[in-house]
Amino acid sequence: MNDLDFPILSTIILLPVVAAAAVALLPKNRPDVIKLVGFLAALATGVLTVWLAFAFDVGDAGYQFVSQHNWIEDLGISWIVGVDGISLFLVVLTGVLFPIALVGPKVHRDVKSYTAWMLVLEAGCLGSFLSLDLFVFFLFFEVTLVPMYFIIGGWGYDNRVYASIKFFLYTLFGSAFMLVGMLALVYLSAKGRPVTFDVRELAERGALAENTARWVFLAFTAAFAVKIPLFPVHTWLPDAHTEAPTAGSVILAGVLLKLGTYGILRFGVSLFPSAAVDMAPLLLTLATIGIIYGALVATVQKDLKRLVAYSSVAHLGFIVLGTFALTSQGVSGGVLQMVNHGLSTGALFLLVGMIYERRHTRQISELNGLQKSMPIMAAVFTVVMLSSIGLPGLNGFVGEFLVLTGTFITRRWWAVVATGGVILAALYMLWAYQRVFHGTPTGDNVGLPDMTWRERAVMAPLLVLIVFLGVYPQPVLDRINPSVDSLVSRIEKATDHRQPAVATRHEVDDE
Amino acid sequence: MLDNAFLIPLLPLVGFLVLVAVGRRAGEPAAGWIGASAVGASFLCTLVAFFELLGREHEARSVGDHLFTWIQVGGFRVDAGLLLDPLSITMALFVTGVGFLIHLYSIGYMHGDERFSKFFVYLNLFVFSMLMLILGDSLLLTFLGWEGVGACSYLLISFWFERESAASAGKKAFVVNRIGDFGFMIAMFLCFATFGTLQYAGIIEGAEGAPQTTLTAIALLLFVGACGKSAQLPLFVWLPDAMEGPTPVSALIHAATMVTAGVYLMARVAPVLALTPDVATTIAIVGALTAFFAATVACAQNDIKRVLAYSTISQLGYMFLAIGSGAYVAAIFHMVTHAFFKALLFLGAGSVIHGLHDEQDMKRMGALRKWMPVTSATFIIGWLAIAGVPPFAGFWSKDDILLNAYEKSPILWAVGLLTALLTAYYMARQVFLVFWGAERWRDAPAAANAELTEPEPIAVDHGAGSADTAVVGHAAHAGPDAHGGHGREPHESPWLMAGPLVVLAALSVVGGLINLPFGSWARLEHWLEPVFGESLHHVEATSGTKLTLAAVAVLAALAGIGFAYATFMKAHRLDAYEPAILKRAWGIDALYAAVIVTPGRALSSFAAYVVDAKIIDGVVNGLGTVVRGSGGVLRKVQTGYVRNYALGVAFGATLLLGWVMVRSGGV
Amino acid sequence: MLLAAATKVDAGVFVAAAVIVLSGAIGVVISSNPVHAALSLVLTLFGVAVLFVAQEAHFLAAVQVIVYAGAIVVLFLFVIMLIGVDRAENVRQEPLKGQRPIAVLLGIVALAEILLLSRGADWATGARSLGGPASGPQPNVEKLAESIFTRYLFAFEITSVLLVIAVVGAVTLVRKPPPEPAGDEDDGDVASTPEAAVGAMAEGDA
Amino acid sequence: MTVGGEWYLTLAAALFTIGAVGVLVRRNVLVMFMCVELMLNAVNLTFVTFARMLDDIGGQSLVFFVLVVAAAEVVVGLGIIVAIFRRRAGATADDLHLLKG
Amino acid sequence: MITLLAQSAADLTPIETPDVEYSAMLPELILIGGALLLLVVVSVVRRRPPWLWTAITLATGAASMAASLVLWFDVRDDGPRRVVADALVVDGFAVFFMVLVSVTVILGALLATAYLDREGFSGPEFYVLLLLSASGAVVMASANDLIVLFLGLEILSIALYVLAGFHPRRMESKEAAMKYFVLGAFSSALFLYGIALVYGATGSTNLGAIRQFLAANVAPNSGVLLGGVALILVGLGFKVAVVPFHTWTPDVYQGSPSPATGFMAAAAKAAGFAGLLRVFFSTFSTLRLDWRPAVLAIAVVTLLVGSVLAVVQTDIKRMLAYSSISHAGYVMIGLQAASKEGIAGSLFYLLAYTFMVLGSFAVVTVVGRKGDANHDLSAYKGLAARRPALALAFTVLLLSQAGVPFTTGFLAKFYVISAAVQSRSYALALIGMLSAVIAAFFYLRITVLMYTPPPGDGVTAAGGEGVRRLPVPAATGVVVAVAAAFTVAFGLVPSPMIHFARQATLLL
Repeated sequence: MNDLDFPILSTIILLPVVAAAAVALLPKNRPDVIKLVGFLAALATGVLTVWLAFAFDVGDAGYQFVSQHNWIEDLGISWIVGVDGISLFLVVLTGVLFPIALVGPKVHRDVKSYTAWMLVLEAGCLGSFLSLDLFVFFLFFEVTLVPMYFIIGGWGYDNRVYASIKFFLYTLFGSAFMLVGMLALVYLSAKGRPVTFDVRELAERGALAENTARWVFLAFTAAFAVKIPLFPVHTWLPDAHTEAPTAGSVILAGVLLKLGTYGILRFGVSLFPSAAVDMAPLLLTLATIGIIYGALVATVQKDLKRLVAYSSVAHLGFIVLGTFALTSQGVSGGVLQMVNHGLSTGALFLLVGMIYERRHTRQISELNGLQKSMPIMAAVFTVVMLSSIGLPGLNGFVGEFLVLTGTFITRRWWAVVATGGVILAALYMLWAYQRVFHGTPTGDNVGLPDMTWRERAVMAPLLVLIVFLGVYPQPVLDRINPSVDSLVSRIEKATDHRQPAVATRHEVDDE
Repeated sequence: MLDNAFLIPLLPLVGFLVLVAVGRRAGEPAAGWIGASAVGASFLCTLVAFFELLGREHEARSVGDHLFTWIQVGGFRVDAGLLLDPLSITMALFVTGVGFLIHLYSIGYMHGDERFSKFFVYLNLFVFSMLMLILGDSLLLTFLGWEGVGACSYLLISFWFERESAASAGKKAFVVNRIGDFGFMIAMFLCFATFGTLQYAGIIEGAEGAPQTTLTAIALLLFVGACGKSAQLPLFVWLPDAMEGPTPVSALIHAATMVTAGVYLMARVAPVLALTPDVATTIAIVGALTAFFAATVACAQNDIKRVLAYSTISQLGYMFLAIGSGAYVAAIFHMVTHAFFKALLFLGAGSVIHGLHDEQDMKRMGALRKWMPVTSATFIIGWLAIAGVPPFAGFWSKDDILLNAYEKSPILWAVGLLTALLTAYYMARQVFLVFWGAERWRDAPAAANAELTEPEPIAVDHGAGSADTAVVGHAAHAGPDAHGGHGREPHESPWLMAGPLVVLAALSVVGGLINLPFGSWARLEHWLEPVFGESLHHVEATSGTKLTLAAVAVLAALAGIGFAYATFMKAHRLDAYEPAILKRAWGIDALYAAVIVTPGRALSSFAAYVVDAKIIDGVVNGLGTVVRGSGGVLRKVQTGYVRNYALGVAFGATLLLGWVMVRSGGV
Repeated sequence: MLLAAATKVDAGVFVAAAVIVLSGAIGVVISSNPVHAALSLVLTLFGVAVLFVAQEAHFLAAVQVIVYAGAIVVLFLFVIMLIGVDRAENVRQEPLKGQRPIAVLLGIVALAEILLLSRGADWATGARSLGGPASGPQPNVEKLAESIFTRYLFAFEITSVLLVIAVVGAVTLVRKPPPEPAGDEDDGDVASTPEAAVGAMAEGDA
Repeated sequence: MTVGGEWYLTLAAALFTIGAVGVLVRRNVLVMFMCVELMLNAVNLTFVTFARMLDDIGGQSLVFFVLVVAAAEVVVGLGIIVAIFRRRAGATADDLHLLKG
Repeated sequence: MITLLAQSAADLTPIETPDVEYSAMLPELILIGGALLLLVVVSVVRRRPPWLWTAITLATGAASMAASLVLWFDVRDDGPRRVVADALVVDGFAVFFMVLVSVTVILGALLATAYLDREGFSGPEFYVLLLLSASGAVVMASANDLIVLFLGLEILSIALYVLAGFHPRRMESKEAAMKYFVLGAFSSALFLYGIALVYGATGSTNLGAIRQFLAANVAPNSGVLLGGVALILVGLGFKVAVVPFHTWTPDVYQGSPSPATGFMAAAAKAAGFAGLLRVFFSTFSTLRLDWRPAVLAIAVVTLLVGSVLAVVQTDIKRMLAYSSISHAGYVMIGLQAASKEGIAGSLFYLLAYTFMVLGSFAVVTVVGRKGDANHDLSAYKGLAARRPALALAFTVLLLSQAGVPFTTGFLAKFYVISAAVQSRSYALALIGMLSAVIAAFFYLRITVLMYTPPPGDGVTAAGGEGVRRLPVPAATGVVVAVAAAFTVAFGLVPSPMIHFARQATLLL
């Protein structure tokens, strides 16, 4: 257990909020100052999160840095924050992506509100990942909609209004079920004991009747499935991604979608083990469909961002697949894949944004031969693309492979079909790359400026992480595994689900 | 050396990193030298390691070298570890060796290319990946290299990306390989599920007890992977298109090294194959068919490189035939000799193309032996080697394979023999067309707007890559003046290119020595003994049979050559026996396009524009419409007439009264 | 015994009064001319008064006649004359489609429901004389007064507020609309002339 | 022969519903008010009847308040009508439907 | 003669009137007193600046607020009291609403002052009626007798009829008044008949007495009683505007002067629910099996009809009217739960709602401009560019109504929903949440409008050319600010308010 008296996690959550308030107070006509303040705040938060990863006590499955304060005693709601292997790297990811997203793309208007919203969004995301109180999680989970809604609606492209409202309502629709389910869980499991929203406590109680648990689990799943997004409730994603400004897409893909996968793992699976086991086939099937379907649809997209968006649908499918394989490999791989997808897709959106800033179009048909004038961007794009295809040696592969292995040992055929998605991934990605970067540049595509140093600086950390996680993921896995193992073993205690021996057997020859 | 064998792959990696960092500034030719030296150094390391291994006694000739834990989750654990045993060392030797030569050659060949340094970046990365593939001690590490070389080949094939055809070819190569990888990955899952490990050692020792069906599945799936990488039926389609890449690439990746990875993989898991005879048979049949099929196609190609591409496919077919017949040594043997002479041929072809300023059509060549003596001489050696004329290297290895095939089944042998005849024919055709006959290149239009006449490569996902973009390729590539402007005359290549030719030629001549079928002369066999052990198939045939078979093979080769001679030297019939169907490689590309690509696109479009846009979003937006609609309807109720409103109140009251009446049992 | 006496009434009176009441009510509803409607309303009011008497609510009966028939109906007639809506309303056809049949249907159903709820017979199931007996020697007025000034004291007091509202409301509603304040809103607050208010109250006090 | 309270109550109910229907079917606002008065009278009758049946004076005193309310309502209601129809004589309830939807 | 008089006086038995605890009725008395004071001042004081009325009203509001708070504490210390012969009960519940009504008085007055100046008929009457109507609301909140409840209702309503028709120049205003009046009279007749039936069935109109009666003897067949209950539900349901008794709401909200609408939306709903909750939860608690399903049905249709109809509106006041209907639906959810938690939830909801709706109508008043007619949604296009602060505040209020976290609006919804879930009404809870999704749509639509730059002037050109300046009077600004501040502040720190609400229901 890792306890320090300073409430580091609360600080991490509140820092961006304070910064947002500060930004709101700054004069509108000093965008440079505003940008600086915003960036520094995000950076500071990022540094703290990274520090967290190092200070994190490896091998401890429980929650660390926990701090707890009463908030609404009357309803048994309190402010509990803590981090474990499952949430740790999502927090880090958030901390890393936000400074990049803030400093990366240009903002064409009203820098002030933009920065403020971004910071609020960061707080929301961090809050959702860190809070151990179901209610507080829900609050953050919901509140992230608002800044995102404004960022899409305010700084997005032509069809932004439709996209933003679609995004908002879609998600709200899902959460409607979750709220009811959440309350049902809380009150039904109370059984005379004081009502609490404390996840740890609830996990202990877990005293719902089989059938009830199933319904509540489904209610939770409804919310998360929309957020992930799982086929067939994914159609908000392409629109949101396409219409959102670059930073918006980066955060949306990099962090917000993870709220879904994280939530389904932390609040779906771990609170309702038996229901999760019963429902696994359903979700596995949906995930698999999503993998294939997303890839297929991506192959015929005309808009670069839309293509990436659909690739997200496919990738998130892998995460869900791993989660509901309910094996150490699957779940760990899923968690790792959350981070990987955040990095790769975030990077992809940044690159697309850079292309857009130069060409003012995302239509694949209008782009060609960019590699001629932008070799460096082409190189960077290639690396990111290969990582998103899942090339061994880059981050994408490790997570994907773990997920598939973990799934294969319990759910053979789902894994086999899902592996097909790997082929398709190569297909649409390379196709897009060829269309955009290969060939002889014509028209406006001739003689575009290559990546500026600022842009390179923005991409650099992402590339480093992409390669590092591909070559030496073990430090990360070491922090993820214990929590995952304890989760899986909890499931095995609660149900008749057993993961095969190979999943756990350790060879004796540990050098 | 053995205990820090990691240097072998590390050096090319370092070279890669250095080139990434400073390659552009280093420029030409420094970048080339950096790359070459990196590979050369690694070759030396390999050599040292090889001799150290030789120094040990048989059993101890397998050394593991554990670097660090790559991935570990629960029972799933993969270490970054190297496995040095005779097999891997052999591969590593000729990979680094041939690789080194090709690096040297490339310095000359890529002279004047605007992306000179990048070329070597890729080459080094490739060599690194290839070495990981070979030296990796677990399936996953092999897969790492496997995918790495795939990626590099993608990058290198589409090196002249301005050319649509090149770009498409690169993508096609990657995607088709992925189909193979599908099998590879599933095989790995299955291995983990069965053996709980992906290490070769673990798999091989576990194989004994494992259920037959599982083993069969594993073997088959791995073979699917091999088919992709080694361009066997039905996944061969990418290799001919891969010729879009610069010639050194074709020589290194698509002849000598990468494409043999499949064979290597099969040899690695030989013990498993030994336990699954029917898979072995399948492999043998596929190999034989591929060999024959490719040979027929090769007879009708006009592009100098495409001929060699198909011949490569065909030769790989031989190797699989050997694997299938349990003759792993023969396979490796042929792999090595093939590496020598096929690299030689490709580099020779490159030299020719270079000399003719990027002319690739054999119909526009001829009589080059006067102009390019070194090239022609070495090329002819290569030709004899591949044609299986004794005593050149090819004869011995091919003979070995045919022998084993004969013992597996005479039919396989017959197919192999027929292929040998065809091989001799089409190679002879090529030699005659290129080095003898009239100087057709004179009346050829200027290379600057040369037209490729061979059927255009059909890319997987879209129509034909346009051939005329060869112009671009030329522009991007070294222009004629880059060679010191000796006009339209063909010219011999600089020593930097000629040198490797000579070396390889020498090797093609004496390559056979490493494994002569005379008892103790079978060095390679003894050398590889510990790897394959009892899974190796031993020839029982009497020396009589052996001799007969060898003689028949030689006759077949001579027959092929003779026929070609009759056709092209005597009758000067340039395009005899070239049915269109063969030109189009039995129309298999078209078949795929029709059967897979088109329906696939249709399906995708359906999913995107019907399911997504219409159905799902239809429902979503439909909900909105429903709400608005019902709102519109309910609006009507709000007529603005106060009496209607009163009616509403009264109605509600009546309903409530009705309800309580029901409750109070009033009715 | 007393109660028995109290519940004894003359059937004839009831029937007669009932007929008056209902015919008056019907008259209000169907008579096309508002004046006639008002007069039929008076009829009903009288009928109700009679029924009050029949149930020993003598004082209420008086108030009924005085306040209702005397004041309210007169007020109605006054307004009718004032704004001249006395011309006959065409009750033959109904502009709002379906309004009339539905209304009648609802009326019948509602009535049926009420009667069914009471099963026709048992209405008053409540506790008896919680607010003091209505019967007994004491005169009706005194009993009423007592109950109003004790039990319903607050209600009684609060009605005064109603009357104030009625006055102020009537004043506000019927006074002449003040002239449109000149100038655009943008130039600060439009000084509302005290005169306007004075005038208003002047009317109000009147 | 005696007439029980239920007769009065039934009569009141009938009166009430007639009044209600009147409100619904008449267009002339004044007549609508009169119908409301009918309803209130029905209520009064009900109160008085209950007062007698329960022998409870309270029921009678309630009638007072109803009277007061009725008076106040009528005053304000007529005020509104005057405010509206001073300018548009002869208008009916149906003529006012600016606000709808 | 004199002897005769003495004689007659002698044989009159003196009535010993119950003692009137004026202290317990302070809020009512203060409000009424304020109104009377205004009338006095207007008739005696010579020069009468328009701010005077506002000042007096505010003072009155503040005073009643103070009085209510005092009451709150002595109720908390020595329990609820029944006063004036059981006519009134002063318990936490009542005092809660006293506070609430005082708030609406203060904010309503602030709203009115600038409005009346703008429209040019500033006089005391508006405030008089405001205060009196408020007193009616307070009476309803503390009524312990159906007839008192009815009187309070009438006081509230009749004053509101006048306020609705207060705008002298807008025909809509008159029409609103007429519709409100006709329907109001009609429904109060129903309500009254309901009282009569209950009286007959239980023998009393006193809530306490009724309760005892019901507790004592479960009437063999409570047909008449239930009929009465049903009609009472109709009467109160009309006041709080639940479907199908809501029909007046959109028209009246749209037609009435904006400040009147705001006050009406806040006070009338609060008072109506005060009566509804008390009567049904406390008095008719033994009959829950009968009324809960009815309330459930009403809640469902109210939620759906309210939000669905709001979606198709183009007039902001109408839209807010429908949204207020769906809000009523949420409060009904709390009642349907028929538990202390549910009632507390309803109270909290009303508290949050009061501020949200008053703030919203404050904004509407401002944007309505002179003539109070500029209420088309298009009027809000680009508001953010011209009045960033106003737009932001309105955004907060709208998002809060949409139920976005960290606002009182969210907690209110959460509270009632959780109550519903606690009493196992899952379906209702779900429908509530889903209608919130529908509702979110039209709130968002306005925010979008506000943040889309109006045609012509660039986004950055705040109040630039082509856009008329939009004056925001100080008083109105205060209302908006207070509302937004409350919404956010207690969204972040809800405990005090939740505590308040729970305390209020403690001894119900």
